[in-house]
Amino acid sequence: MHKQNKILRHKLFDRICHWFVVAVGLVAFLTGFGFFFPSFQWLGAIAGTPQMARFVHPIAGLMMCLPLMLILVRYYHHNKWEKNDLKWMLAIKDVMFENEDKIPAIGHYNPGQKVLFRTFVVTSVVLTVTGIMMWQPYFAPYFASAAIEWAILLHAVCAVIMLIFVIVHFWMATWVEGSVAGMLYGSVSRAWCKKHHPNMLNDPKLKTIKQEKH
Amino acid sequence: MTNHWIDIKNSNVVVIMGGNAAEAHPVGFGWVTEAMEHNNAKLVVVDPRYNRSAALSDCYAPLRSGTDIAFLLGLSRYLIETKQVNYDYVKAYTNASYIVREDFEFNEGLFSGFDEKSRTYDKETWYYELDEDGYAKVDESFEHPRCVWNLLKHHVERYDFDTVSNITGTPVEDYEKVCAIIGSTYTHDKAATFMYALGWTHHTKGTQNIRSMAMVQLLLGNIGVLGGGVNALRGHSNVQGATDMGLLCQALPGYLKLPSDKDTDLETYLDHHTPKPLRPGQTNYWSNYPKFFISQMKSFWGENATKENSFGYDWLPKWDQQYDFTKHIDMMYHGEVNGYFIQGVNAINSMPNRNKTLAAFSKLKFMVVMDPLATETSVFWKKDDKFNDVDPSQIQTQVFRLPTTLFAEEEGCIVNSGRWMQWHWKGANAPGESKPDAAILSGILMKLRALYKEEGGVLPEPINAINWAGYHDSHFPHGSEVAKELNGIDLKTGKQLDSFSQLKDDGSTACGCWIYSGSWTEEGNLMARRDNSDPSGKGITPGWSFAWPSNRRVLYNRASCDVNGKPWDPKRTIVEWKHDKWHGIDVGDFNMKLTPQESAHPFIMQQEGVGRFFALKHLAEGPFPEHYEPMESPIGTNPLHPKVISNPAVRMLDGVAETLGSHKEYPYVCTTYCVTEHFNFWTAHCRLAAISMPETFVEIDEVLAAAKGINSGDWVTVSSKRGELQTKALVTKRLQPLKVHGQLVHTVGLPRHGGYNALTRKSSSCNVLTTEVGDANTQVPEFKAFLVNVTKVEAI
Amino acid sequence: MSTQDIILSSGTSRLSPAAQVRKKLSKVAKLFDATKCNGCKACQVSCSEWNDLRAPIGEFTGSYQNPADLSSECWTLMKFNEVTDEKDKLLRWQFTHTACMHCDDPACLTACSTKDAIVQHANGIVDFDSDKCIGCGYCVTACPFDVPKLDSVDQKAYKCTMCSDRLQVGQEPSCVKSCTTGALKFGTREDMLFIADMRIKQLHEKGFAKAGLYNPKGVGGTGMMMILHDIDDPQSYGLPADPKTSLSIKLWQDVVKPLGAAGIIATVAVACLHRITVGRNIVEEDEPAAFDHSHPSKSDKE
Amino acid sequence: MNRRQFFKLCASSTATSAISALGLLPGKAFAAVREFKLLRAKETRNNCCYCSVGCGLLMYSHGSNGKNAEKSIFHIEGDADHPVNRGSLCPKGAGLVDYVNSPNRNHFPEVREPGTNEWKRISWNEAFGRIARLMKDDRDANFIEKNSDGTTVNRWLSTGMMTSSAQPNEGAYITHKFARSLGLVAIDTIARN
Repeated sequence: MHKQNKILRHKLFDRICHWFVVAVGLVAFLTGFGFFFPSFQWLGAIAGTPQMARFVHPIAGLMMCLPLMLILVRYYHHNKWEKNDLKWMLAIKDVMFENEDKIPAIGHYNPGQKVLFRTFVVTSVVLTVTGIMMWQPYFAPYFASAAIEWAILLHAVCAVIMLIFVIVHFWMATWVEGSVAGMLYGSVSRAWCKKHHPNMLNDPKLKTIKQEKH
Repeated sequence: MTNHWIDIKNSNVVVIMGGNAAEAHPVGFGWVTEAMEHNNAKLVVVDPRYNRSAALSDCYAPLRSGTDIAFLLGLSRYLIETKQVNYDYVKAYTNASYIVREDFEFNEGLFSGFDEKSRTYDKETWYYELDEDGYAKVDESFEHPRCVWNLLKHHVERYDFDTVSNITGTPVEDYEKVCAIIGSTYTHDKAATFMYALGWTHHTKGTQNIRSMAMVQLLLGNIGVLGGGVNALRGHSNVQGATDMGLLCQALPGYLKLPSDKDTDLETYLDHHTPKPLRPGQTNYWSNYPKFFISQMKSFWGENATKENSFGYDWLPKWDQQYDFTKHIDMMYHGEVNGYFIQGVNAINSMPNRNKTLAAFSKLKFMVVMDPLATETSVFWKKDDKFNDVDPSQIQTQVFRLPTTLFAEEEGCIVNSGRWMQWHWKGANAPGESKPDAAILSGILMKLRALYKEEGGVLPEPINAINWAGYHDSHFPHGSEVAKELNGIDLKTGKQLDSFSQLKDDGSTACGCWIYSGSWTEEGNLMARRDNSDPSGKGITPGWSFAWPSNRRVLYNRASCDVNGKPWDPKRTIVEWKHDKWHGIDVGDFNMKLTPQESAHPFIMQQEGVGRFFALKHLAEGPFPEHYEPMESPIGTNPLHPKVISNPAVRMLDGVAETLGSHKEYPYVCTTYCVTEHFNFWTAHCRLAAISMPETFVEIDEVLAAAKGINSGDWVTVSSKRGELQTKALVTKRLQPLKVHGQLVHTVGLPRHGGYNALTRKSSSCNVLTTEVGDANTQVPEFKAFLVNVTKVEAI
Repeated sequence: MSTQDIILSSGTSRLSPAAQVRKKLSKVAKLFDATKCNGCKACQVSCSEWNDLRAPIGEFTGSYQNPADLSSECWTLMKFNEVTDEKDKLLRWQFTHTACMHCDDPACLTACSTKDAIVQHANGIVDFDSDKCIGCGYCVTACPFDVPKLDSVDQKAYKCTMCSDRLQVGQEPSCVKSCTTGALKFGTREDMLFIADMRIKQLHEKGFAKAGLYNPKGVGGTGMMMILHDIDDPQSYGLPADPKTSLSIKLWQDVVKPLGAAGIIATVAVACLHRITVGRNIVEEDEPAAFDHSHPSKSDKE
Repeated sequence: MNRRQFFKLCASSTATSAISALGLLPGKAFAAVREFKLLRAKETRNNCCYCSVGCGLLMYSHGSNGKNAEKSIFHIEGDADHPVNRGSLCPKGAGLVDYVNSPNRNHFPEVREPGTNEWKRISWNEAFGRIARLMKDDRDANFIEKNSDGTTVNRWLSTGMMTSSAQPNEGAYITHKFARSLGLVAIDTIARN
């Protein structure tokens, strides 16, 4: 394959963070999903025993949430709400059905991604806080039963919301081909940008890279 | 117990006083709840503390520790005054009508015959007026001014409600309630039972406490009937058996007496101890004393007991004074004792006055401790912080610690408070090289025999004569062999005896303990019987084990029916004269071949065959009980007779008076007790018990705690004239200050389970504080009413 | 134990109910009569003895109550309360036999995160399967009586089993057998209710006007019922006035779970449908751009 | 290995070893209901050693009662046939198994020599021999054959005995015979206390 100039979308550090979050998030999901739907307890078998799954889950959860929050801090500037965003949202149907000419131009992230961002902010914080409250045997004994009960409920609600948004994230990332590669290798093509995030090209800090291989 | 545990269910009123059945005898207390639920019985609890028995009571009355006699004499007065007396019973079966000698007197707290110098009574005047035949005179009309009834009435007259309340601190309204409930059982169809234990015996007048209650029971006609009785709950599992076996300094098995210096030969001895009847036609069962004694000597010495050597009478040691443990430890303290055997007792924690006991033990040349557990006693020479502050290098005592088996690892019979002789079996081998006590003592005895054979020495005859030949292994007499020996054997036929009525005084029968006769007959081991059927429904299970004497479950049961053999209450029939024959659900406590009229003296062990309001010469401090203050009195006076404050006849060893504190220095009454979770010092070695009550404490009422700034859990110092200890406080509503003789008296409660060599938290035992002054008759030390001070420990 | 003896099981959905063939077995119950209890702790000790539990030896903390609380090594505990009767100012020393209540509608089982870790047997006993327990502690927080406790070593939850091992061979629970005063009774729930009714009438006659049966409806009734001197004041015994499965647990189990499942399934379904119908989203212009050399390479290292 | 030890093992491996170590544990180690532990255990009847109510006990020990099994008691409960306790036991009785198996049981004859600070294990033979020696020396030196009036009294006051009130009657009778044959007067029991 020929060398080509690409546009830097994700820095190495962020990519490492992202894939780390994916990896431990997967562990947290597999070990935690069974708590909510006990019929799927077998998913936790990756930890060895259900007891080990219970032991691993809060650690994996914390290992997921902390880098995730770091990414979120680092990506905050990409996710400020902009003028066009509302128009884009209203044109969501066109987005989904690829009526490209009808989609308002957006920047580094589209409003859908910004919603995802906000959801992750909220859920990761809530999951961390409630998770610590219900963490046996280290922290739970310091909280009242009623508080822990509500924490369990909130934790579940947030976990489900996060899971749904992760599914959407996954769905979109795999649908919009080139996105996964972008997160893997950091760069996307100029055309990809033009199609999906045209305003990104207007960014004065835009960086391009030369790649040996695709 | 005159009755037995199950019989409590037949009671209408249960009085727990001088005991705490719910905590110290919880399963026995189960029969109280049974009576309450199924017999609508009322439970009355009288105790200085609102304890776990009181928690279920219908009526609780507090009293100041050591004032039970005033409480009970007041009750007697109330019964007599309100005519709540079972007159039929009193007339027929008590000595109320007997006439007392003219020179008998009671004045200002003293009975006639007191000798100030020796602090003893000349009891000559404490006797009946006898007629020319040597029988006591009676006045059935109760009119004679010196008949017991009138003396009694006069004696208790002083104990009116206010006087009693002034002494005991019991609020009058509570006292009246108690009196009314107990009084209700004077009718034939109701019975009250009294359950007592160490709360009455652990006093300088313990015997009189119990007598005062027995007098109430006689007034109410409650002895010898179902649901009634005088019921000592007793302490250790075989304390009844140990007493039956005469393990006391002046006793022989079967309540026979160890000869004293006055019993110069066999004939004199038998004469002294074989009583003459005081009324015509009395059974006077002790008239069989020679049969019991000679048979016992045949069991002791075997073939070596012959008529020629007075059946080995001279080999028995004779006593010149009472060598009970208090006396012997005092001798030890003064360097007069060299050796001491301690068998299954944690003496250093149990004896009164720990500091003196420790000093006494340190003067011994040798001590032999036989115990399954590593007790504090066996390591009395070892320093343990402030709990045992000694210097081992200064203690020259050789101490042997010999491991013994415990109940689960041996077979044999133990006797419960209902006199049931229950056989038990071995379930496991003991740890290590442990041996049963019998094997250890036999081992030592065999060594001694060998030494005497080799070297000669002082009087080896009894050591060689004592009958060990009957045991197939002289190093370990088996339980079954000894049990048969205790039952007795006809030496002519070689057959086991059926009953003590077969005993002879000519040396042709051998019997270790006459009251046990019938327990292992030719039929086999009756103690091992396990038929729990109760055909009468009254809780009498004749096929379960064997109850001495003669498998009799309720003692004095002749008193359950009238002179003509008709039961007082048909619902409470034990024995009954019907169709010219005795019938019954229990073995009659009388000769059942006699007619009712001939057998109408139910207390067959007494010379006059009746219950005694007037106790003759049997007790040290008087034929009637009288309220005396504890030796350490919180009020410092006796409101009844200020000149005679405490028990005048109490035995006071030299130097003990100086160890008694005054209420000015030590203002609070301290009482000691057991809690449900622990058994003396044993269960401190049991993990499950240690978990359920890990540490000892002192209970203090809220008023005193507030005055001293003490909160629950704070460390406090409790001190008496004899020592002090630190422990944690439990501030409780269950103790309350009592108004006594114009002042407020506080009681503090100290559980007696402290120890420092077990699984529970290290603590001092309560005998650091207690005094060795004891009951004038039994020498049981005062553990229940002594004076202390309490101070908060600011920093520990 | 046959699964047919289990009528409720944690972590199972309604679609796969536990076997219920033996649902007709009569339920059993323990009846604790506080008016007959003298706080002797026989139940407490025999529980530890039978179940081979040995809590650490603690210290005196100002009360007869030892250990201070239930734990994984103390499944039955006598609680001690000194109460002064308001009316006649009489002191009452109240003892509470504290152990699992064996609720008919057990909050612990509802809250349990793990399949079959908490079961209810056909006889009504709520039992923990320590093999399956993962130690999430949900039961610890959910129990309105504060009964289950996590073990500090193996991190699993433990509580009174009502001696299910004894019950299985036809014996009564160890605590009931040892009870000295008859304050604890054991039998079918019907019988226990009958006995309780008789006893309460007797207590009313004896002057305990407020005596009543503690068998809280909020948890569907309990397999351990209690006769109290004063049914209006269960708090004085350390018992909750109105125990029930908390709202949050109910929301979690009955609302969030189905909604969550629906949400997840719907999202996945929409995604799949979208993918099938809309197809790939490819940037076709990408290929020519491959020859764009206008921007020299730069390090992507930051 | 009992259940508790098993838990402890599980827990320690949780703490110390990797996931795989736990993965090796069998999936169905325990049934939901614990096995009834008394099936076929040797049952012996006895009576409680504490107070005088005399409750009936059932003691369960390891082994079939065969000659090669060292019986040791692992459970004690009330005897339901016993007319007094009808199966019930107080907390002390309910905890008897820990009393029998107390870590503070004595195992061997021991002696503490004068002035020293430790126990020394000795044989029974040595114990009997030394005690008999000490007794004989004291008895020969201090035995009183006649009192001042010339009456034969045959007493030995410089050694005494505090006797047990928990041993069976048979042991107590042997104790009595032992003591009186030697001339001991100062024997007492905790019956007074």
